[in-house]
Amino acid sequence: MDKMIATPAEAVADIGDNATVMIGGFGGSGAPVELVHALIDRFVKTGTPRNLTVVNNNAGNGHVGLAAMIEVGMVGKLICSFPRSADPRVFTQKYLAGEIELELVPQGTLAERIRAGGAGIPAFYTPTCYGTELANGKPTAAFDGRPYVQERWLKADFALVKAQLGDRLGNLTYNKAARNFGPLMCTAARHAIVQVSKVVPPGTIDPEHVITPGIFVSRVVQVQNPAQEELLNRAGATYP
Amino acid sequence: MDKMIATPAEAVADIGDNATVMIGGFGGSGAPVELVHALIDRFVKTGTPRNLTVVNNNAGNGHVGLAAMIEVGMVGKLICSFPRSADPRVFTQKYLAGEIELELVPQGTLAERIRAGGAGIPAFYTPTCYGTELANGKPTAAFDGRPYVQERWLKADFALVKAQLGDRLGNLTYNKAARNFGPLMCTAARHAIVQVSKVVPPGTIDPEHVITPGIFVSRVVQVQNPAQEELLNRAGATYP
Amino acid sequence: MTASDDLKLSNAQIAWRAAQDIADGAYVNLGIGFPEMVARYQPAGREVIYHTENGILDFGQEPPAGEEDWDLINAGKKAVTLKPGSAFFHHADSFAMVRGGHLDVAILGAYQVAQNGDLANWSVGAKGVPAVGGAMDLVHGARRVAVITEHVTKSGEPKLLERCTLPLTGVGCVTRVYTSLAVVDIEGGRFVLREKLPTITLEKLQSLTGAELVLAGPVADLIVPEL
Amino acid sequence: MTASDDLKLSNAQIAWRAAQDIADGAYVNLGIGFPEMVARYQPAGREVIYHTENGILDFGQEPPAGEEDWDLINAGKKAVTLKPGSAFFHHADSFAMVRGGHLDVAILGAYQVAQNGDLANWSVGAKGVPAVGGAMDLVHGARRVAVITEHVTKSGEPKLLERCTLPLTGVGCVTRVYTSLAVVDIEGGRFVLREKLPTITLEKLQSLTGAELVLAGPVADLIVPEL
Repeated sequence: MDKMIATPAEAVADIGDNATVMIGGFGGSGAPVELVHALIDRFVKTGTPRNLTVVNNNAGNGHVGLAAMIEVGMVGKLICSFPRSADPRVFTQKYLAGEIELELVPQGTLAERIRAGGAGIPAFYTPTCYGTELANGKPTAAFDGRPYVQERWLKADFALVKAQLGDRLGNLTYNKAARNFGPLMCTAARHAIVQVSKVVPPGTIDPEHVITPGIFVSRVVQVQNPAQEELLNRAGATYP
Repeated sequence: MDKMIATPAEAVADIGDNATVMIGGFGGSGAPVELVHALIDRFVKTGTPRNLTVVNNNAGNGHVGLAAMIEVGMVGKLICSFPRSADPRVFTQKYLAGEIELELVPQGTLAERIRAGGAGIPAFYTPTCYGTELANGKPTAAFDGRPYVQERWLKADFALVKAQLGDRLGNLTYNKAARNFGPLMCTAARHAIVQVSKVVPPGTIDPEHVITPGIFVSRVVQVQNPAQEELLNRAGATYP
Repeated sequence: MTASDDLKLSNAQIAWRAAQDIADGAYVNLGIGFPEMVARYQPAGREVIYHTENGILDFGQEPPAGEEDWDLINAGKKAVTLKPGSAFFHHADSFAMVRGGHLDVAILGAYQVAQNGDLANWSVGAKGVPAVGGAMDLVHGARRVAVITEHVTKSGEPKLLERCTLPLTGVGCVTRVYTSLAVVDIEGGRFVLREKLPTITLEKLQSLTGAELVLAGPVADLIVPEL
Repeated sequence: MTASDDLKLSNAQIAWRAAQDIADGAYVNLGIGFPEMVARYQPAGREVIYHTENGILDFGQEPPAGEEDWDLINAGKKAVTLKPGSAFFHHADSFAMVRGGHLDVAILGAYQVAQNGDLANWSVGAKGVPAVGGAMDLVHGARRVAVITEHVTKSGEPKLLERCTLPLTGVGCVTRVYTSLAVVDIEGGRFVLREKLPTITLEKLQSLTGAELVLAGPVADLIVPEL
């Protein structure tokens, strides 16, 4: 078994129109910039993939990464908790122009819905958002006298995730708080595509320290010295 | 903040009659033998705590640990998935005599119910046990055309857990497959009481390698060279 | 109707006051923005463990400029540092801490707070881009949910109300409000005044508040150092 | 009514046959007891990754006697070893792998299998102590749920039935049954015969089966080496 893919372009080559794509990261931390940019390259060249539904905590920042995906017009719908950033212009303009759909989800509910998708739990109850407009249309129920909202799992066709170490079996570690949504999204996507800073032989990662076991990962591509989205934005970078 | 407790006896001193106590371990692996025996000592000496509801994957083996708890008569009810073992006589006799109540829960549902208890999820849906007698009396619902059973969270007053390294803040690592239910039970109990093989200063455990963050832990007690339940049973040990 | 600046607490002073109520050994989440300031005023001798939704427990202050690690940030996306004993975890585990009732205190900002504990702090209505983040999780997770806020809006409207008029973040969740003028508890569906600036009269304070301030026991002077 | 021993496969041979269908790169869970035997007959050149519910991925065979680590066991509580690339995880993550559809194959034992895919393998009825373990989770998780079993009970009763009479483990979950006499797929609510021992007639096989064996395409000879 070898899940290694040579380049980001090959790793994302089969993501098709209308796919649901989870993209890891909390703001720039954990954002798989190279995978996202490879997908943008394909869209710019071929017009595909278009009308993607993207799941991310945020809505991109500046003009790189997810913001650039939105800017070139690949994204039809965004499922996120916090579509604000230091420079949220790209999403804001598309949203106010009615050119992109937004499903706003409380952050903990977003995380739990993704986990549920990966864990085979089609629905769960949470106190979060009960009595608010984000509960509109959702079933509610009381348990032990307290009211809760029913939330559904969230799954994806693909996940794009940034990790630190990876082996050919797909075992992963992450770097600090860049872990955030990565381990969850790997479980909830039919194909988890992971860029790692370094590929190591199986057994190098202590089995006690594996954060994402390989069973959740379909493809691993090495991207040494990956871009840090925050630094790209501070330098005023744009993509493509 | 210092969660260290000097002895197992002190660590379990306030577990009262009728309490719900989660006990870590899968069979003997991860069984917190010294904490359990400290609780038995108290019961033998004082008659308390009695009528405990115990949550464990199994029902004890031989005449030590959980089996010994059941044998001395402290346990009124057991919530478990697999009450069989190499030597299940203690539980079997009590159960067939109607002296102990059994709530049988599929293993993955047991794990998920405990996780839900710790994560503030009062109920969730699972395909597990749909159409079987273990679903009797439970609500069911269809999602995307497939039937599911609604399960409730499981919480406890106390958890008794065996870990490997621990610091005074309650950060923990585990040893190999002895991890099993420990991290979940720590989250679902009002007071998680943990025996560790070695106490280390905060910062010794790499923050990337912490399995149970201290927020889930109330008390840490060092038990160097803890007993391995499997070896006690192979030696024919009994307790008290 | 507005309280003039020399007759009210600065944001730093409100944060200082809120910090005094955080006990030694508490696990605390501070909302992004203004509430983050509370950590600066943690009383000496107390060990408080800060949680950030994006997956760190026990983080410390911001690093010196130029030494930021952008994979080591808080929920406000500001660079932070680690303390000995910190831990990383993924988002589902992080919100298990929140939703599961493991935090002792969450301190949040507010547009409006109602006397029944309802909080509105995420949306000012239909215009613009809505963004909620972790606020709706935090209000239903922490054992104690406190708000720090100006007592009135910039245009002088009360922020403590009989009922919120803006979209709710959570229902019946707030138990204490630290404002620029007072400390108010929410008990039994009413605002109970606990402390007020010595320089403001009860009548004046009531006139700046959109619901009855109940007196139930002594009202202490709200005394805060210059900061 | 029973098939004599020389006219049926041994448990090892049934396990061998099941092992041939496990593809290179598959993630597999083997039920405790008899199904664990499948791992012994993994064809050379294939890399198969075994999952055990108690929290290990990619474990290997049992260690030599005396070298057991009792914190390194499988779901059957037998000591195992690790392969390079293994991982530990807690029980909720382990059953997320199971329930979330991440396993390619689960191979379980059976008391009874029905032609609609129902499985009964956890309880023989009201007497004694019931025990379920992870079986009910496994049957609803793996992409392919296969059963290995004797074709008939010790007393000669069919185990492949129109409907199970024992308490169910799962509804409509089994897709292939490897027995001591045949390989049978479950398709469209019927048993479809794929392979049978060359030494048994179709009529005899049908007489040992509690539901119709449908022929849909060629029936291959079930040929298994001596083991």
